[in-house]
Amino acid sequence: MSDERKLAPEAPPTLAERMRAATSARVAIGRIGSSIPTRAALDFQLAHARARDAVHAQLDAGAYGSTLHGHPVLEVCSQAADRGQYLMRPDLGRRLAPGMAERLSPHRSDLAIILADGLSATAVRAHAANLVGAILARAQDWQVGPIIVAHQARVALADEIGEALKAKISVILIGERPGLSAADSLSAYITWQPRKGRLDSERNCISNIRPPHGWRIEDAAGEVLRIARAARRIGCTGVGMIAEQSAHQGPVLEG
Amino acid sequence: MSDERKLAPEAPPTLAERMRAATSARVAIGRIGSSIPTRAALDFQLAHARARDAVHAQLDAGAYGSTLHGHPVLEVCSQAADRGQYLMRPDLGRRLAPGMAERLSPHRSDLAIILADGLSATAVRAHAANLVGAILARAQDWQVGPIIVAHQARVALADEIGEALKAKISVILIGERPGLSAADSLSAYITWQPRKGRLDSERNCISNIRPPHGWRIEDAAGEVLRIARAARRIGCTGVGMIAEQSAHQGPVLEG
Amino acid sequence: MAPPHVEVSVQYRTDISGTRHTFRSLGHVLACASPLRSGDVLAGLAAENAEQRVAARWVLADLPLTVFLEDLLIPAERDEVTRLILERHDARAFAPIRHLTVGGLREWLLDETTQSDALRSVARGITPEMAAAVSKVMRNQDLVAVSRKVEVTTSFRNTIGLSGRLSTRLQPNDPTDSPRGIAAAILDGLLLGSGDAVIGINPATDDVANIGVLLHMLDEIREALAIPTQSCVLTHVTNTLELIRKGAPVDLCFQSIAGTQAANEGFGISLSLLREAWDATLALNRGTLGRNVMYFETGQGSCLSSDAHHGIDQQTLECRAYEVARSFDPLLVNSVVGFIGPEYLYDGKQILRAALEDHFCGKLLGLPMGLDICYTNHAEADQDDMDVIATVLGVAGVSFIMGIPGADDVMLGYQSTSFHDALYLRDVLGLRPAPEFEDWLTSIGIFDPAGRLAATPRLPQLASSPALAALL
Amino acid sequence: MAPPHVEVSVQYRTDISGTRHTFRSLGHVLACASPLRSGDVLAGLAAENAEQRVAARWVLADLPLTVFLEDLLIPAERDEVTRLILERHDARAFAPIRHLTVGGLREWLLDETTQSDALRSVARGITPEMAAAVSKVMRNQDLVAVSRKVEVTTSFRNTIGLSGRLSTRLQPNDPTDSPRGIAAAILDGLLLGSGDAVIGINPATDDVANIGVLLHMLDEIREALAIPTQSCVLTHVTNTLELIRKGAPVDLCFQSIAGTQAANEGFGISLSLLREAWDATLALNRGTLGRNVMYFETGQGSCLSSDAHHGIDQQTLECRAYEVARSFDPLLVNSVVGFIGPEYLYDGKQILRAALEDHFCGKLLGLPMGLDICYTNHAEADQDDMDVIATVLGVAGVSFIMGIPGADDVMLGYQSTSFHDALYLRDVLGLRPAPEFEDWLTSIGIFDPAGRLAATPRLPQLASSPALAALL
Ligand code: B12
Ligand code: B12
Repeated sequence: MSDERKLAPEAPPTLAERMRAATSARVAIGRIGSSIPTRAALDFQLAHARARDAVHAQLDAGAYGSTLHGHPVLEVCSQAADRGQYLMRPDLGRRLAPGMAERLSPHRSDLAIILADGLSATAVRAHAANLVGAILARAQDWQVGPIIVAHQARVALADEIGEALKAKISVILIGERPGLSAADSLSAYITWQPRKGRLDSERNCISNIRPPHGWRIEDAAGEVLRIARAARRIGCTGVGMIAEQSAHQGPVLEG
Repeated sequence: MSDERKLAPEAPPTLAERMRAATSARVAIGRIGSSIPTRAALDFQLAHARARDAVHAQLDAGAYGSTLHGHPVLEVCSQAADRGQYLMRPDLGRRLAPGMAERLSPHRSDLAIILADGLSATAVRAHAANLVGAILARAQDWQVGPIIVAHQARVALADEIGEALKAKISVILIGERPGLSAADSLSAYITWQPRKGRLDSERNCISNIRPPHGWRIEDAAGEVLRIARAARRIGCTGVGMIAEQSAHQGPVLEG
Repeated sequence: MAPPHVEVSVQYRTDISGTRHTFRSLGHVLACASPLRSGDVLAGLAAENAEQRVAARWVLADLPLTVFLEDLLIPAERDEVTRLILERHDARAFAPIRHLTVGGLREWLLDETTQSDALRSVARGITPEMAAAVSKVMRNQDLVAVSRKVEVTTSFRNTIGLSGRLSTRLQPNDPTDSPRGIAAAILDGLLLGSGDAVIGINPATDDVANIGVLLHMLDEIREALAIPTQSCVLTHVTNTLELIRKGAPVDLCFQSIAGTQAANEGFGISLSLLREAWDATLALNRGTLGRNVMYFETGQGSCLSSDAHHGIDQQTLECRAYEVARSFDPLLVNSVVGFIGPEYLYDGKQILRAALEDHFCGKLLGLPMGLDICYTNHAEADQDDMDVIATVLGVAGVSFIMGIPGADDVMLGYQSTSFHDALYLRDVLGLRPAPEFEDWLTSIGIFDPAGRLAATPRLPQLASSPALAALL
Repeated sequence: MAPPHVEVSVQYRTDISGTRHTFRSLGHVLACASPLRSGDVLAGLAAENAEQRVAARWVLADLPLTVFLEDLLIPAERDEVTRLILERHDARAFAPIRHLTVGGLREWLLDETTQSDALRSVARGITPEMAAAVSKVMRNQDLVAVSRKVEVTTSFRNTIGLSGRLSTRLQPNDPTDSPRGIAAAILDGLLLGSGDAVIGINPATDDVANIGVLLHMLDEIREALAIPTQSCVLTHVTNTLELIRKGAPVDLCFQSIAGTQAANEGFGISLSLLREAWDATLALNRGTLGRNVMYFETGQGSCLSSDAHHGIDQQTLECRAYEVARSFDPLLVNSVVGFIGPEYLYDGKQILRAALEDHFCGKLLGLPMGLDICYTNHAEADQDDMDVIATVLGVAGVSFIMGIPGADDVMLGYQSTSFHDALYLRDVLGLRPAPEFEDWLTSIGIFDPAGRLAATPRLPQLASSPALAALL
C-alpha cells in the first residue's frame, strides 16, 4: 500500500534500510500526509495485542524443578492472589504471602538470588536461568544458598526474601513490563542489606537484559558482581554508591 | 458564587425566575464566560450521581402482596439474572425465564395488565399501582384477569406474557430510563394481539406518566382505554392505527 | 505490502507469523475488524480477542474496494436498502479510486494532495460498506484528519456546514409539550446564540393536534423575530404527512432511519413512504436559500434493537442508513450516538469512537453530518466524556451539535450538549454560527460587534413574538 | 450560593437534601473530590460513592482559599516541600484573589475578562493545594478553556510555550544506548520536524562515561547542523553534576521530582541537591536566548509508589511537585502521565483526566507545561486514547509533547506520541514549532516555504554531522 517515496525521494534507496538496521525503534516508517502508512499502523496494533498477552502470561509453578545449577530451588508467592490483583495492587506484590517467610528462614544466602515474574513471565522464561548460571560461575567469593522463584512479585519483595535468608545482598531478576517491541526484557535489581522498607534509591538496577538486543548474559552477570563487590567494599547500594563513587572518582559503575 | 447579571442585566429581575417556573428544564442558569456557574455544575453532578442509583434500584419481590385492587397478582421474571446482565443483554429481558409461561397459561385476561421495573423501579413504585386502579375503574367493558408483576423486564416481554394469558391486548406499565431531573417517569406500551415477535411499530406508547410534572394518572388511564377501544374497533395498534386514523380523519389519537 | 492472501468471495483469511485467521464471510471480516463494542458482543459478532481483531483489519486493508460491489452483505432480493445502494452507485465517481484496496483508500484519503473537492467528487462512488471498511482501518486521529477536510454544505433558510462554522440544533423539549415551557427553553437558547441548524422539538406525545400547536408556535417565534433558521417537530413521518395535509407550517420533515429494510419497517417506514414525505415537504416550498428539507436521525444499534441486523455489525449498518439519508438530499443528519444505552455503546470510549466513525462515514458519503453527543444514565459515561467528544468532533469539523438547557433533556431522559457547550467549542476552536444566523444574532444584539455574546442583549426586540412576550 | 457549612480547621461537612456528609480533614475533602482514580482507590483515599464525591466538591467549592494557608496537609516540620510552599507564597500576588472561595476562583478563571496577564500575575499567589482544589471542581472543558488562556514562555536556545506553537521533545531512546541507533532516531525525528523542546535521551544505564559519550554526540549533531535547540541526557541529577565536573557539554539538567520530601528522598534527591545542580548548570552559561536550564518530569502516583504520600491524594501531591519545579525556573516540565501503570491511572479516561489536570495546574502555577501522553501495556488504553488526549491537550495549548519513532519507546517499554502525532496536531490545529526552530527547519529544507514538511528534504546538509553522516 505504501512506499517510501515520502521519506526522502532523492536519497539513496537504502537510507531507510540503514536507519532501520541501526535500531529496533520504528524509524523510517514513511508518511502519508501527517499520518503513518496503513501497514505500519497495523504492525503497531498487532504488537500491542501481543504485548497485552505477555502481561497476562504466568510463570508455571515448579517450572524450574527442585534444583537449578546445583542449588536448591524454593518457590514463594506474594500476597497478590492473581494477575488482576497483582496489576492493581502493587503493595500486595511487595509482601510475602503468610507462611512464606517461615519457609525461607531455615536457609541462608549471603548473596540471595531471586527469579521473579514481575510484569513479564516471558522474560524470566527466556533469560533468567542462563543469567543465574552466569552469576553463579562468577560468585565464588560469595556464599549462595537456595535460588528463590517468586510469583506475582514486585521488586521490593526481594527485601523480605533477603531478610528471611539473612542475606548481605539480594539480586532479583525480574520481568520488566513488556514494550511493543520487546516482551522479554529482564532487569536485575541489587540491594545491599535487604530488609523491609528499603527505598528504591538504595538499590541498583541493570535493565534491558535481553540478548542479543540488550545486555548480553555474560556482561550482565559481570556487572551484577561488580556492583555486589563494590557494595561489600563501601557498605551500600543505590544513590549512596553513586555518591561514594563520584567522591572517589572510581570506576565502579563504569561497565 | 454566581449571580444572574450575565443573563440579562437590564431585564426585570424576575425574568430568570419566570423562565424557570415555566419548565423543569435547566434554563436561565447563568453563564461565566462560556461556562456554567459552579453551583449549576455541582447541581448537575449531584443529579447524575442519583440517577445512576435509580437505574440500579430493584422492585422487591412480593411488594404488591397477593392482590391489587381485587385482582390476583402473579410475579414473573425475565431471563436476565441480575441488573448488570439486564443492562447489557436486553434480549434476555424480552424473554420469560423457564417455567414462567406455564405459571401464566392457566389464567386468561382479555386486557392483560403488566407492571414492569424496566429501567426505573422507582417509577413503578411511585405511580404504577395508582395507574392500575384508574385503568380498572374505566375498564368495565374488558375482562381483566390477574395483574402481572415482571422483574428485569423490557417492553417486549409483554408479548410473551400476553400470549400466555391469551390476551386481546396488553398494557405494560414500565419504568423509563431515569433522566437527570426525573427518575420516576412511567410509560404505558399498548399492543393489540400480543405475541412473540411483535414489532415496536405495532404498539402505542404513552410516556412521561409522572404526576404532577407529566401525564396525570386519570388522563393516562383514559388514554390507555381510548387506545384499547380504538384497537378493538380497527384491529391493530401502532403505526397501523395512525394510518387508519389519518385515512378516516378520526379523533382516536387526539387526547 | 505483500499481496493479499485473500480469494475474493471464497475465503477471507490471513497468516500472521504462523497463525492462520479465517473469516467465514465479508460480514464476519467487517464485524471482527470493529473496535470492541458492546452491541457487537451482544449480537455475538465481535472479534474473539485482540489478535483476531488485528487480523481482520489486515484482511480488510488488502481487500480491493470492488469486492463490496460483488459480495453483498444483505441479499438485494431481501432488502430494499441493498437495492438502493446498488442502484445509486455511481461508476464514474468511483473511477478514480476503483483500483484501490481498503488500506489504499485510507492512504488516499489521508494524502495531503487529496482535498475537499476530490473527496466530494468521489462520495457517490463510495458505498456505505466501503466507508465502514475504511473507517475500521483508521485510528481516531485519521478519522479527525480526514473529516476535517470534507466540507458538505446544505441550505434552507441559512447555510449549514461551512468550514470554520459550528451550528446547533436548539432542542427545547418539555415532558408535557407545554408551549410555555418550550418557549422558555427557546428563549434561553436564542439568548445563548443557539438554533441555527434548526429549532427542533421532540414531542412528548404523538398527538397530531398538539404537534400542530407546536409547529404554529415555532413558526410564530421565527417569523416575529425574523430568525434565518428552520423549525421542526420530530414526530413520525406519517404524522408530518398528516400535518402537511392539514396545512401546518412544516419547514423540515423528520424521521429516524436505519440501515436495513426490516429495521425501517420496525420504525414504521419504507423508502416509498419517505419519498412521499419528501415530495410533500418540497412542495411547500418554504426554504428561502435552498431546497434541503429532510432531517434524519440515526444511531448505531437500532437494527439490532429491532432484531433486523442480518448478522452485520452495528457500525456497517449505521453506514447503510446514510445511504437512505443521502437519497433525500437532507438539510441535516445526525447520529444520536450514545442515546440508546450501554448495550450498544458501553462507555465514554465506545461512544467517542462511534461518534468519530459516524461523523467521518457520513461526511465521506456526502452528508451534512451533525452529532447528538450524548449518553444515558445507565451507561458508563459522564459530562467529562461529552466535553472530550465535543472537543474532538469540533476539531474534526462537525457541522452541528445539540443545544439543550443545561445539557439535560427533561423529556427524553438523557444528557447531551448544552448551549454553553457550543459556546465553549466556538470559543476554543474559533468557530462561528452559520453566517446568516450570525448576522441576525448581531443585528438583534445578542452578539456584540466582535461576534461574542453581548454582556447586555437587547431583550425588548424579543417581545415582538407573542409566545416569548408572555415570558418577558 | 448558600454560606458554607464549614467551620475551618474543625469540620468539613455539608448537608445535601437530608444527608450529612462529614470529612475528617482537608486532605479527606480533597481526596474525595477527585474523579474516580485507581491510585486513590489503592491508597484507600477515594470517595465511597458518587454522591460522596459530589458532596466533597460542594464543600470544596465553598471553602475560602485562605484555608489552604492555614490548614496544612503535611506538617511543615516534617516536609521541606511544605516549607517551600509557605516560604515562596507571594501575598501580593495573592491579594486580587484572596477573598475568593474555591468555587469563586473557578469562576474568576473562566471569566472572559480574566486573560493571560492576570493569570500570570496571580501564579505566585496560588499554592499547589489551591490549584489542585480548583481543578477538582472543574470539568474537562473548564480545564481546557482556562489552560488555553495561560501563556508561559521560557527559553534557552529557542522559545518554548508561545501560543499557536507546539514543540516536541525528540526522544531517541535505545535499549543499549547505541550511539548509532540513537543517531538514526534523531535523524528520523529531525526529518519529521521534531526536536524543538529538547533532544533528550533516557539512557539505558547509569554509566557516567557512557552518558558522557551520548552528551558529546548530541552536542556534535546540534553544533554541526546549527540547530537552535537544546539537548539532555535524562540521568539522575548526581550523575549530571558529576558530568558537569568532568566538563561534559550539559545544556539542561534533568531530574524526576515528586511532591513530598520523603518521595524525593526515594528518588535520591533533596531541594539542596537540586539547588546545587541548578547553580552548576547555570554556571555553564550555554543558553543563547535565555537562562532556563532545568528539565523536570513528574507524574501522579510517584509518592504513593514510594510509600511517601502522607494520606494525600495523588493529584494534590502532583501539584506539590510543581512547587518544587517552579523554584528552579525550568525550561521544561512534563508529567509522564500514564507511565507508571494501571495501579495509578486505570484506563484512557483516567489518563486523559489526569493529563488535563496536570497541564492545567502546571500552567496555573506558572510552569512551562508539556505532557508525555502515554500508556503502558498493562493499562486499559490504546493509541486511539492517545489520539484523543493529544487532540484535547492541543486545544488546551500544551507547550510540548514527546516525539518517539512510531510512538514506541523501545527502551522504556511504553507507548507515547510519535513524530507523526505532532504533525497531525500541528495540521489540524494550525500550530507551528518554536519560531527559531521553524526558521531552521525551513532554512535546511525540511520545511517548504509554506511551513509544511517538504516532499524532498535536502539531505546533503545533514552530512556535516559525523554522527549522522555515518547513516547517510
Ligand atoms: C430508547 C428510546 C428509543 C430507542 C429504542 C431502542 C432501544 N433499544 O431502547 C430508539 C432510538 C430506537 C427509538 C425510536 C423511536 N422512538 Co423512542 N424512545 C426511547 C426513550 C428515550 C426511552 C424508552 C425507554 O426508556 N423504554 C423503557 C425500556 C425499559 O424499554 P425497552 O424495552 O428497553 O425499549 C423499548 C421501548 O423503548 C420501545 N420504544 C422506543 N421508542 C418507542 C416509540 C414507540 C412509539 C413505541 C411504540 C415503542 C418505542 O423500543 C424499545 C425496544 O423494544 C423514550 C422516551 C421516554 N421518556 O420513554 C422514547 C419514545 C418512547 N420514543 C418515541 C418515538 C416517537 C420514537 C420513534 C417513533 C421516533 C420516530 N419518529 O421514528 C422511533 C420508532 C420507535 C419504533 N416504533 O420502533 C416517543 C413516543 C411518543 C409516543 N407517545 O408515541 C418517546 C416517548 C420519545 C418522544 N417523546 O419522542 N426510541
Ligand atoms: C516504572 C519505572 C519507574 C517508575 C517506578 C514506579 C513504579 N511504581 O513502577 C518511576 C517513574 C517512579 C521511576 C523512577 C525512576 N527511574 Co525508573 N523505570 C521504570 C521502568 C520503565 C519499568 C520498571 C519495571 O518494569 N519494573 C518491573 C516491576 C515488576 O517492578 P516494580 O516493583 O513494579 O517497580 C519498581 C521498579 O521499577 C523500581 N524502579 C523504577 N525505576 C528505578 C530506577 C532505579 C535506579 C531503581 C534502583 C529502581 C527503580 O521502582 C518500582 C517501585 O519499587 C524502567 C525501564 C525498564 N525497562 O525496566 C525504568 C528504569 C528502571 N528507571 C530508571 C531510572 C534512572 C529512574 C530514576 C532514577 C530517574 C531519575 N533520574 O530520577 C527514577 C528514580 C527511581 C527511584 N530510585 O526510585 C532507569 C534505571 C537505569 C539504571 N540502570 O539504573 C530505567 C532502567 C529506565 C531508564 N533507562 O531510564 N521509574
